[in-house]
Amino acid sequence: MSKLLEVKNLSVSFDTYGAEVKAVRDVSFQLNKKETLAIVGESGSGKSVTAQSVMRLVPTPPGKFVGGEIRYNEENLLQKTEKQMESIRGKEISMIFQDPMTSLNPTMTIGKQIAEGLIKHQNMSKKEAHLRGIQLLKLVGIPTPEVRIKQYPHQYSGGMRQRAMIAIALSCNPKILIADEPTTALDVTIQAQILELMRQIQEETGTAIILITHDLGVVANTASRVAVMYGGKIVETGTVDEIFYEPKHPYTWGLLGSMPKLDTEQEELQVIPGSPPDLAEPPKGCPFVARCPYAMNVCSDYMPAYTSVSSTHEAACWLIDARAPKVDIPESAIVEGKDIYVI
Amino acid sequence: MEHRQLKKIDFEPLQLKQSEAEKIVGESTSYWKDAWRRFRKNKLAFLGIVIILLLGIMAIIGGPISGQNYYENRLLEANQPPSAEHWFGTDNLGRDVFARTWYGAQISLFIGLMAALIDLVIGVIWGAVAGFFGGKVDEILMRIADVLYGVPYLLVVILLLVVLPQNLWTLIIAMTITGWINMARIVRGQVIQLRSEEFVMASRSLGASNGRLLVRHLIPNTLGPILVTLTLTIPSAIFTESFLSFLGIGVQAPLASWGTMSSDALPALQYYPNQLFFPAVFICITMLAFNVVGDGMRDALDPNER
Amino acid sequence: MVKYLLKRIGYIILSLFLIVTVTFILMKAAPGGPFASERALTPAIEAQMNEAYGFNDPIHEQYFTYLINAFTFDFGPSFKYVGQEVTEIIGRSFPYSLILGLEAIFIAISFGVLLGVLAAVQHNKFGDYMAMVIAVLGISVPSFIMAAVLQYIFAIYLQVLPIARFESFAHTILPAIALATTPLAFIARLMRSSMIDVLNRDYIKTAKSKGLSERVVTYKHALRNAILPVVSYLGPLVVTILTGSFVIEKIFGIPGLGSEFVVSVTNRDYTVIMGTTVFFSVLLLFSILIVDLLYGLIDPRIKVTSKEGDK
Amino acid sequence: MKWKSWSLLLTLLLALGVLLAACSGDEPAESEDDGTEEGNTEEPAESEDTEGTEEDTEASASGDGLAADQTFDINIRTEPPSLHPGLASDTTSGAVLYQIFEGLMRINQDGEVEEAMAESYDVSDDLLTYTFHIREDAVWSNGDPVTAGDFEYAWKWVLNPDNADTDYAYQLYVIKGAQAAKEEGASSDDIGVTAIDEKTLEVILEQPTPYFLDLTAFYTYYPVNQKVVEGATDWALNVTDTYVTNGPFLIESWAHKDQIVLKKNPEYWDADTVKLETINMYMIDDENTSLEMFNSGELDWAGDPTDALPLSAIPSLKADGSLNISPLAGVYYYAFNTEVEPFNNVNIRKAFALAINREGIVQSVTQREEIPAMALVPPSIWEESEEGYFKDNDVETAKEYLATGLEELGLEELPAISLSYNTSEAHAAIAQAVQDMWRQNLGVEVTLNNEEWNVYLDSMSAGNFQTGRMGWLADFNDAINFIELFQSVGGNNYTNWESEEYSNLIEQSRTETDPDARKEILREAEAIFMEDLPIAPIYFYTNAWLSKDFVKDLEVSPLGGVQFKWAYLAEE
Amino acid sequence: MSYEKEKLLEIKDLKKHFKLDRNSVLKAVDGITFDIYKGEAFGLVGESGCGKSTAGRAIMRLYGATEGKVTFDGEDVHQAKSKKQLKAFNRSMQMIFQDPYASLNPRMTVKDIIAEGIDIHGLIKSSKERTIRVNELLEIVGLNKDHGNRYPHEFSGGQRQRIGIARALAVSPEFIVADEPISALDVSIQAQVVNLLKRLQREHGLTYLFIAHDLSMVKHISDRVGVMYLGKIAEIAKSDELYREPLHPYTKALISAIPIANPRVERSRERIILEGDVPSPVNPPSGCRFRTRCPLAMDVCAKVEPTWQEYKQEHWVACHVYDDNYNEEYKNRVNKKIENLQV
Repeated sequence: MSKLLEVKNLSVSFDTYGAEVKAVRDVSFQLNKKETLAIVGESGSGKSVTAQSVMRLVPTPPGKFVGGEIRYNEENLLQKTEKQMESIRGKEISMIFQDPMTSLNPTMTIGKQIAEGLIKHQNMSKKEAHLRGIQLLKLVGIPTPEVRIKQYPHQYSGGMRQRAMIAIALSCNPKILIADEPTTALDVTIQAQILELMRQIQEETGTAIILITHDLGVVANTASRVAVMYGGKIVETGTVDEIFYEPKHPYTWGLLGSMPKLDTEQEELQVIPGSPPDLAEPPKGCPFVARCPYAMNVCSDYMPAYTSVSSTHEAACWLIDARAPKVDIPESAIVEGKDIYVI
Repeated sequence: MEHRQLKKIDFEPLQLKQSEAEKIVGESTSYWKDAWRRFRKNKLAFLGIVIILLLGIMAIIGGPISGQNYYENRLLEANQPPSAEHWFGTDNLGRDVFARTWYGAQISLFIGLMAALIDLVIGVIWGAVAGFFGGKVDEILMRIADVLYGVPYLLVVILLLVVLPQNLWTLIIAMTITGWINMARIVRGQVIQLRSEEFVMASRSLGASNGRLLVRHLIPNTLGPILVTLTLTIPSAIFTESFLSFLGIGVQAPLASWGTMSSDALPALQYYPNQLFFPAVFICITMLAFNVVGDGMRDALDPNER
Repeated sequence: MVKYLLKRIGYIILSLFLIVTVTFILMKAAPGGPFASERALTPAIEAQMNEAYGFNDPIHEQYFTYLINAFTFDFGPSFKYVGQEVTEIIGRSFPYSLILGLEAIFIAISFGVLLGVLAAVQHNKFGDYMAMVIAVLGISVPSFIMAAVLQYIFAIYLQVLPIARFESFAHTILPAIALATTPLAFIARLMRSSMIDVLNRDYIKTAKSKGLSERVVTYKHALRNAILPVVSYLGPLVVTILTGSFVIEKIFGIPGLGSEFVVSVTNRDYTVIMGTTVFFSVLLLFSILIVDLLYGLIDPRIKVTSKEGDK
Repeated sequence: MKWKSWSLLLTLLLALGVLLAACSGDEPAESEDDGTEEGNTEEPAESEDTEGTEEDTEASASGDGLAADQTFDINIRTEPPSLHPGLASDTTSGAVLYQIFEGLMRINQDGEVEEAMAESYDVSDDLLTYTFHIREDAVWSNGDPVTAGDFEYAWKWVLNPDNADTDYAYQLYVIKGAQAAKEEGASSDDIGVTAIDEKTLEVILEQPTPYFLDLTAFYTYYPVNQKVVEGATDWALNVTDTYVTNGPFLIESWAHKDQIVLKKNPEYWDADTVKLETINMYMIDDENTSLEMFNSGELDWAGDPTDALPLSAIPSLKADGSLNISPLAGVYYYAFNTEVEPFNNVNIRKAFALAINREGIVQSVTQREEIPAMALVPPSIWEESEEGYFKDNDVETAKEYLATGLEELGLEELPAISLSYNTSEAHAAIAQAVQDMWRQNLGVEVTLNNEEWNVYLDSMSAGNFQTGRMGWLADFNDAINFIELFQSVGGNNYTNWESEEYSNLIEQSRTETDPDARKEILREAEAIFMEDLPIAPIYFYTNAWLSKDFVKDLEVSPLGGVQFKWAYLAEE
Repeated sequence: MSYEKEKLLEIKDLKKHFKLDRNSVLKAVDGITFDIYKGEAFGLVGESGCGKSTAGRAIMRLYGATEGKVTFDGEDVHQAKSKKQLKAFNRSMQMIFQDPYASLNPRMTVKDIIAEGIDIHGLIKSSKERTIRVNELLEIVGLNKDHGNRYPHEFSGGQRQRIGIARALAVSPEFIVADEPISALDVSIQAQVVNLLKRLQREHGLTYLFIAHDLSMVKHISDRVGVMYLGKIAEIAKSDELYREPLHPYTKALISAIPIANPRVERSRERIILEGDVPSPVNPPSGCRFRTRCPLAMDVCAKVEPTWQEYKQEHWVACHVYDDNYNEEYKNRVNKKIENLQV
């Protein structure tokens, strides 16, 4: 397993009206070649900021990098100049965004938007870039790409726009693709199309993917490893199976439990009471303490350390501490290895 | 992370009240309170408000405190530079420019306020009715507005001013004759947008009458844009009046607005710059103040900003 | 598209009809005849004049002839400038206003956009504040004061530019600047806020994520989108500039359409008033229409919504 | 980042500069277009070139202190409404026509009537028939001789009822049968103008008119070239081949609303006297701008009679001694509406008239050294008028009159009085000053009411005023021009005041041939008028102007005209 | 789950068309027929733009129906004339909205928002009573009673949604249209709201029309589910049955497209991925609306609109595949295709 990208102790804050919102606090993870790392969390958990930090797309100000490093190719991206970053963005690391309706420039043809990166990074001529653009559109499954390439985004449907975004992101064969909630704004049937497309593309190109999502279904479908974020921190990381079948953190339990199951008749869904912490004044200890049914006195004062459960699995929870009372995974959070309605 | 020695008690379950999780900290802030807080943060806009208030106060007390009046001619003391007696100097009839400046402020501000008020009344009613009832009513009202909007504003103002007796009210009416359309459009747009907002639908589904919808839901929520528009109408009316004054059809003597004062003093620019300087500077300051206040208000009242 | 155009032209015609009628009514209602002069006319001569100019016809007949005249753009001769045809007057004065207006529009747009972009790119930094100070000042100073100050500084004090009249390019600089100041400032503010807005859009992030440089992102992606509100302001801009010329032409002694209008109004030169009013209105209404069409050209989204039906 | 945006600004500026430079290249072509549009082949703006070529000839020809460049720049404010002598009825048109046409007589530098187109004239003993002998060398600019027929044609054209816009036809009414022809449908053959032969013109008057010769210098009396003009209705609209003149200057180009260029007329009979080669008449409406242009040397003359000086500039201009002032035969007054209370009472009128501090107004408001008017006829016509009939600013007497008046009216105190004037900076200033004087001296509240000129005239005619500002400038240099204003109600008499005695005196004066006796009669009439005071005279006008030191012999007449015939530019 | 089979609501051939301009009509709802029984939760699913929200609003009388009939408790909702009648409907039918940020008037306090229905219908006599009632409602939805004096923007999404529920409950309705009440919420919050809705149904004997695009949630909360596509209902069945034995090819595709939060299942699952996007409701396809994307499309589908038939007991479907009117050979071919689709 070879490391492609390593994020170490990243902290990012935003200055807003009168307060400093600590959106990402001391986050570390790594991305290996050819894998799909899913970062899961609710809105406000800091997952998007983390992703944008890797691209250095966090607007500064109001954002600021408080600490940590992002290592790519043995170099800290946070120390690169803007100019140096430009040669990394799009070429080494590229990104697709949540809303395909707003992430394409409405006044520029799709062809031009694809060509830009090619011209910049691959020194292609306009003509070459155009031809490559047609290829790319074909690759992402857009019918009649010769016609479509000359069209404007508003002439595309939502699904097609996301395909076009993927074409743009893939145009320079990046090593890493960051997909920030790529299917959230799409309908289920279109979501299936896009996820399928991403899987295919990964198979063909071997691009490592960071998938940001809040949907555990999508994670189960696509990811090889998972990082669960809560309150600006990663609370648990592991392979997809470890997270789904042997989760260690009560938040992960809660997440899994609150998903309705198609296979069982539950009267009640598992609830995580309350709402996420205010990151302008984050809790001193574990961010989940206020909503954790297993919270202990220590949790409110001290942030639990990351504890390895296996070589690939870590969690930050005091429950793992030997001194803590033994707590089993609640039944609601148990994901059985099969599902009855498979069509 | 330095830990103190963790004890057994640290691993006892934390006593958390259920309600704790639902706790909302901080004092309750209404929209207006919040907007005001944000507005105050904008130092420039706050300064603008202070300036407007000062101008308003001076417009009322400015004349009296100088001990001069705005109308008394002292032909022998004409065209004096600022002095201890005449703080801003005197004009060509020997009248005190300081007193006249504040008298002009009264007229200018009055014109601005009246123009804004008329815009407000006609524009809000027209726009709200069109937007709220929609359909044919909207169609007819907005077509009328469209056609009127096509009428070149200043042409009509000038024509009207020449035709009607020249007095302050004519001026105000002429200036507002098509000025309200902008307000009507803004209000209509807002109302249409709000009408399909879920909270209005919710109220409708509760059986709220049209009156209730308008009073409780639509109008309070359009107030922000209305206020902003008003804030910007006032300076533009003052501005237009000065424009008309220059063409000789603004406020007529013996009334004096900043516009007439500065256009009267314009020829004297080289000789008695003080006569132009004071009214002109106050026009600028007023424009500036209202503009920054308008901008500040727009920012403070913009729901997207929160 | 054709339907839209027809609809718009329909409104224009309706507006024009309204303007034409209102002007007629106002002129008829107006106290003070066109023949009033320092030396009172003998009643017999005045009667002859009224007859010659058709003032003795019944009012509806006058209105009707007037409507036809307005429609065919034939307003007859000026009352004041004996024998000069209104069309001729407009024909000779309009080029001045046009040149001046175009220059002013050019100045207003180029510098306004530039200032706005600068401010947006430097958002909340020194450049922003500087640009906005200029912009707010531009909005705050009435154009006649601006014109006088410009004359004073450049023509009288520095003596680098002529004071007035319209003889060479150098003559047009000061009036064009004076005319452009207010719209320039307005455009700068408009541009700034729309640019700030656009720079926060997702597609700017997309462009950045492609590795495009700040400059390319700003000028290729952001500018085109941010300039759209400015384009839609062009209609009102034309109005501001044309009506602004009332004052500027007077101060700078330029025989343009604006000064023609103002003079005709004070002269009660009915035919010229009506001619200039109708011409101004047509000009304004159509330039707004053209601007709107232009807007459709620049913003690809608008074109297609009007011819629905693609997949 | 920062420097990038600034460098961008610079590049854009440069680009703009290039663009502007490109534009300026096109610019002359633009104005050339304007030139040709006006039907003129020569480019006015290129006058400097012409100067260059003429330099030698000019210098050698005179060489006596004349500047090489005899180009005179003046502002005439507005477009002349008509350059047709028969249609013109305003000072601006007059200012141009005086230079390019010439009547039978001309008012010379000294204000005297002298022969112009007419070489000589004979007057019959009954003072009713004038026979003019036209110069042999009087020719039109196209070379045609000026004939008696041209005069007859021109005058009769004006008196033809079919020709509208002839506002000043009444100027010709002293001629026998003129009014009848114009207004009562009498035959034009009965008009007392006959071309006896090519060069002899006989004019028969209605009654003896001592100022008739003065009148013949007025533009309504100018001839037109019948040959060219007959049938061409719009000959005077633009400068074309049909625009044929007979004055000291030719009109070279007329860019409407912009500029008129006059050139010396080489065909003029007295061409030797004419020194100026070119006169550029600009039309700049803004008095301030024109003053600035004078200061920067773009104009050689600023102010009256063709332009006006900004009021506020006058004190400093006076202070630095550059202001020239000459009398103007005109009176500025407030007319009382003698039909409505309280001004139907003569004592009230007197009170108001006396309570005005004319000296103060003249000194501080108008500031052109106008003469306070306590009489009707200007001192440039009657020297006695400098004295006047009452004392200026006689507050005490005014108060007495007021008391008497109030008693007569049976009033305790006066209600608020409305003072009307037409929109203008100067009128407003004077009105405000008077308002304050009446307030202070008589304790009367005065409301100001201003209207735009055309409206104002209507209101005045309709009698919708209590007291309103008016003015009168002489058409010709005779007291009767002022006195007959108030002979009957209507016309220019807005006061509704009439007096049989007054009227009789005027009629009496018309037949009186002895000048001194005539003056006595008219003085008597004036005295009656001043006793009744239907108006409160304020001041007698003056001309106030600036001229460059090198401008010589430019004649500003007390009648408000200006003649360039004798003017020249001296070497600096 | 048992409920009395008493029809509370009958929807018959309901149509709602929006006129866009002179010659284009958006057929948002184009003839839907179904009943809702007293005490049940009826789920309405479909992708965005299928008309499900419009249907809900038309049923609520928020939109006047273009055609068709809605009968509530035996009375025609759209025919109601008198103010009294209208008010009665308004009291017995309530609605919960999608966007917790847009559905509460930002200028009103929570107390006033909740009490609005009470005020309109004059349900209380004194302000003291009003406060008591509001506090009661706040408590029902799990909010603190001192939250009453605060403004909506001070609440989190989940809390706001609960305020919306309290507002609907204030007039003690019998029937509630829940228009995507949870789609804007985070997973952990969704569970809170869903549980609350279920609890209220139990405790107050409410009937729901639950509109959503999230099939798993719909299945969880509903007794019966209707699937909408382009303004028409494709299939209605009991929720278990619908998931177990979907009939309509669209339902099948929809169910198959839901990613399941179970990696192993996801890995082994074959899904039907629909081609293309949903056509515009302005110009819907002829015949069966789904035919353009249907893997089973036949010639007849373009020509004839499938009939709405009760294929099994209480299982309605509109699809030619279940129509006996086409030839045997075709049937076989299709059956084969269907088999292929089942894994």
